[in-house]
Amino acid sequence: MRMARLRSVAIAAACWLSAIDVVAQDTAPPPELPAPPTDVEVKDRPSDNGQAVLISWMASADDAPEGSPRVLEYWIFRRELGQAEWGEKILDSPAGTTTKTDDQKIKVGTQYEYRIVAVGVNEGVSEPAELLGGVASIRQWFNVQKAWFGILLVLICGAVIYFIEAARGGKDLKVRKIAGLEAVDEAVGRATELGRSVLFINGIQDINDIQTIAGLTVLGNVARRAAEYDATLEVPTSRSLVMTTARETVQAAYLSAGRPDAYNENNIYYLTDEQFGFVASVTGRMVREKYAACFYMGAFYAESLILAETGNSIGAIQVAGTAMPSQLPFFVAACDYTLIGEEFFAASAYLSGEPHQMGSLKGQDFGKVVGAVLLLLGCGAATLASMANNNEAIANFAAYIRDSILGSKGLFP
Amino acid sequence: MNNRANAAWAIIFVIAAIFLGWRIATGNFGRIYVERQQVTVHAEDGSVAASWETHTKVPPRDHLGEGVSLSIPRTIGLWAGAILTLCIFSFLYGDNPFYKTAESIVVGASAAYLMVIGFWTQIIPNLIGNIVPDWTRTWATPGLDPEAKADYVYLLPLLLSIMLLWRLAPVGGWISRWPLAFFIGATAGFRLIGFMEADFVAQIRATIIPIWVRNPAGGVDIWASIGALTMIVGVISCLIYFFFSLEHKGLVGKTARLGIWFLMITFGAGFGYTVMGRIALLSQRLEFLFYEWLWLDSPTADAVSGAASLIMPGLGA
Amino acid sequence: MYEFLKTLDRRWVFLLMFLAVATPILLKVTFPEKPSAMVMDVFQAIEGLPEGSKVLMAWDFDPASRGELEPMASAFTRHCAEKKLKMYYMALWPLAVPMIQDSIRILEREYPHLEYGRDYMNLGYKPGNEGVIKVVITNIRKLYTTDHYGTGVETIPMMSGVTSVQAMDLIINVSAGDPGTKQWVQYVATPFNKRMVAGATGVQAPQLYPYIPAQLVGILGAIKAAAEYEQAVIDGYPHLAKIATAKEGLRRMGPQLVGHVLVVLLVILANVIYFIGRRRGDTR
Amino acid sequence: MKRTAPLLIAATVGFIIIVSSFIPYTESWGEDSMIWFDILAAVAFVLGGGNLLKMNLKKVSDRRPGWAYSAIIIAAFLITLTLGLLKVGTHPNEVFWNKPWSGDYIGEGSALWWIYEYLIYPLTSTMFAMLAFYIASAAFRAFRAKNMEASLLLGTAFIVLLGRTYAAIILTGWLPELAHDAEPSFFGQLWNGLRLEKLTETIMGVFNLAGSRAINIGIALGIASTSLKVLLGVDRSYLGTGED
Repeated sequence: MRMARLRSVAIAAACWLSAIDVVAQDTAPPPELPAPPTDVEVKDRPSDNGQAVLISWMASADDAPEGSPRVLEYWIFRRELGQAEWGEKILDSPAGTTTKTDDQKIKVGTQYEYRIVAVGVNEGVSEPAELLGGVASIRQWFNVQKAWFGILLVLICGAVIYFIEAARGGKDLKVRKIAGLEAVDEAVGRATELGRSVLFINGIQDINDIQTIAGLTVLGNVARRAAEYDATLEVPTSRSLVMTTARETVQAAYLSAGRPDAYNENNIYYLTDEQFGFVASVTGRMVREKYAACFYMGAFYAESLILAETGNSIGAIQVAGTAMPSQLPFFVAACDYTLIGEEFFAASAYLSGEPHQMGSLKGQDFGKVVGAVLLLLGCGAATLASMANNNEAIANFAAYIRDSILGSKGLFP
Repeated sequence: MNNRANAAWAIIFVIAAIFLGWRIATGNFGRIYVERQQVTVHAEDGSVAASWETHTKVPPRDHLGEGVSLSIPRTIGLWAGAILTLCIFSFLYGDNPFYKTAESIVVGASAAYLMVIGFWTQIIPNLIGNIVPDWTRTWATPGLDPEAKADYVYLLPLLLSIMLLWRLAPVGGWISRWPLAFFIGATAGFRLIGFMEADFVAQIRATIIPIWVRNPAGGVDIWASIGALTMIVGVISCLIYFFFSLEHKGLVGKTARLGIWFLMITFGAGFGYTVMGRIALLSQRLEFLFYEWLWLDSPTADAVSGAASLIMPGLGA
Repeated sequence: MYEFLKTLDRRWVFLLMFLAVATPILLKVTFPEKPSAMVMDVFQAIEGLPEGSKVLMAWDFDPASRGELEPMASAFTRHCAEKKLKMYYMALWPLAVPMIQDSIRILEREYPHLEYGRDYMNLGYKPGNEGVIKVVITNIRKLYTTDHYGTGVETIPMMSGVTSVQAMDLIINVSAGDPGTKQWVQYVATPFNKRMVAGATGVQAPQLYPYIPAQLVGILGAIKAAAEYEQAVIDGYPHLAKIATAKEGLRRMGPQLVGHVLVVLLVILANVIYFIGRRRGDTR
Repeated sequence: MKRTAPLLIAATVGFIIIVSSFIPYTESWGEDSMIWFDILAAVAFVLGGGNLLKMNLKKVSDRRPGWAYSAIIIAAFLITLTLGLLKVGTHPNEVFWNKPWSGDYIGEGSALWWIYEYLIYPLTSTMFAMLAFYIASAAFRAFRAKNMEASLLLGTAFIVLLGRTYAAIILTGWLPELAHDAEPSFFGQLWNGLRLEKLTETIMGVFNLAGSRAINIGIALGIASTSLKVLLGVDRSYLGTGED
């Protein structure tokens, strides 16, 4: 990393003014000039593709609310090493806040020189502070700030993969029961008894949302049950890509249940991408068709309560699963069973019927253990540091957990 | 629903109808006035190159102003909007043909509307505009950066789009799985990093606080300390509730139960906050009906607000 | 009575709700507000900026949430205009553009001395959701070659030196969902340590609390906070008290109170019925 | 080919993007793929619109019950589409006045603007506003103190509902407020904390914060492991599970 530091270089004010194209009028008295900024520092912005340098300086002595003449802003100029002219200002920064900024309009590897002036009332420009000798940005190939994040990621993803492989290898993974999953069978069964249809809504997000994909897995399972019980399954979607994918999933489920003949493509249809247009149509259908069971599995927004309350008014069994925290209260209040956040993803593994999918749940648990350990260690150290009147060693340990392991200070701060 | 209830509803609807009728018979309402403005574009030599009229909505009280006139299309629109609003609200009483009509209009119009938006904001500027920028600049997006060069990388999303639409063809629908796989893979990678960084690591980091909280004077702030402890206990117990490897029995069961309590308080808070938002939405809709359509924001409204201070003394009106 | 209430048709509840909201609107009931600590944090984040600071006004809501969020957007706009900050409006929702235009209309009418392109500008909408955020935080000109009206950004004075959103001194986001505050926090405020305040709907607000204070300076949650913030701005700049539209949130608090009280009463009533039923051994 | 190729594509793209987030040089890849997806999503409207038309045309031609409403859908769809794609009623951009297609497709006064302002907006925002009614009926129906969990949910909602309006001042405004003091007394803080608006702040800042954080952490792990399953081909529900 290159760094250079230079004193401010005084240049005759008159020649300076003409250089940046500010013409003082003959009639007005020349403005009083503020004191210049000092200590210009320019260095490469770390962990980037070399597209920027960080510029910082010490504020002008007049940069204070009671300063006279008041400094309004700083102007920054740049030239390539070896050029004579400074040209137009490239950046400006208001006075009184920060005395740093970054220049992002540079070519990687090129050497630049910088000049900063304080600007007062009537564009009175101070003497400049300069950084001469050249600074260049550097392209880094690995973002060292993220090293710890990478380690955590490898650990947790590694655990998921390890447990999936272990389950494939025949290891029996014990996973607790998830309340609400039995309700899936029960609901489909009841629809068959009543001779009414089942409604499945796969959220209102597009196919590239992970919740939509988790919902599709649940849909596959519901469809298999519906095929076995010979119940009609209806899937309105608000995205055409979800419609095409849901058709494949449901068709495959009917096939695996041995009832390919019962599959009807027209029961999986697109309405409109517009959120409330979609809801208006679905609630209308709910009241008319009087579904016996309603499933809401995926990403939901404000429509959650409209759907759940309408479903309730027609007396349907309702099972919901979503990872949208803001909608969980309504599903919890209005549905018979709700899969809360992480449980929803767990359910999609649970219902897939493939034991090795359960490995992912164990991997998630490992992640929670890692999180809880870091949390307890960090809180413990922070508390001790506070009790021991900021004992340096303990405070450093707490800071390392917070700012390096969980922050962006890298392995060796 | 019994007969008495039906009679009660009938009375309510009749009162509403009489009120509307009275409004129509006596009041001025439900009109939109616009102000005309002439837009004139001058060519370089100063001559008029083009000119057209634009209209801006003005409040009804300014309807006598210079250049202000009644806008027939917007007045029709206002009535259509108001009637459709009532059609949707009618669903609260029960399904009916008015609601079904409104529902059909919103499904058809919104599906097409989003298609149009997609065409003018995505397909033209981002797809076509990147592949043949010179051509798009000649008609649709003249403001596009004049230095923009054709970016043939965008032939790839074009190809993917064609593969996707292949599904409409009678054979080879499976080809559409390729673009889908591309995007599902990309977003899975994208989301994995994004969520782990902002919602896992950053959230644990934010929870690391001392349980021993000092106040500015250097002493121990007992209530803040209790708050910090409660918060950390809450996070840990909720995490244990979500733990799948252990049955909820014994100590684990008890902690998980505590976790559920925290979750329930969270949901209660969410519910309370949301009530607030939903009522604001309804207020806004009713303001549309009352003020913009029925023009109830007239001197009569001031007379009533005097009465309000009788109903709620001391609260101000 | 008990039997009637136990089997109460929900239409009666709907009617009560209608009356609870409609009556205060027609009677124009308002209440005094006292800004809470969180609202004052947000107020101070803007108040503390020196004149000429750059503020990104990211409006990510559509007309459907106007009722809750427009008072916030307007109050933010007025506050920034009073402080003479440079305002850069942008939108990630296609339907947020009219919302920006509403804010700009306030500037045109009430602050005619402010000049488009020097004191405020409208970057407009770009499709791409959070993708847009990820691009503008490193390079704003890759997506925004022109402003909303088709003027090249190179010719706009206040864009000089602004190469990315990192040049902003504060980010103000008013959002009704995704993409919105969460994405701005995930992709801008967290990785680039940018100061940010947000206006959120009541639904979103509880989910944003975990990001305070490290990732967000503060939030305005729902119409109540909007009303308090309006009050804070009016306290700071008393001449605004004369402008009716500067008190939109305060006005909406009337229906809020009655609506909330109704919901509370309904919950109490429901529980009374439930407990009477339980005592009578009614298992239904 | 039909199933293996998509799995390979998803895995390759996904892992490249994960690794690229650690390499500054490849920072923009993820964004580019998002921009591409948005283009594709716009193209997908054609797929959806086509399906909507097909279904409703069939309903009309079969004269199935409610076919008249299908006819309304078709009419609304086609009218909006035509007016919007042809930019009916828009003015050209003032700077590029000689390019008639340069105008804002939804500028004030255009046909599409009218449809939005007077049909789509009132309909969708009214649908949204219906939530105020549903929330009231949910409160009446579902919030019963059947057990500890339900009571907590209900009690919290109660406090927050009151604490976020003027009702808080009416009910608990008499409790002494905290004096500005560097070391406030234990009871001074307690009384101040029991004011409904302060209690709401505590619920939001302590209990809701804890619950939301844990939910967020759980969801992050759930999304990470589901993403990983998709990339590894363990979860292939998006491909259908059949042979095809």
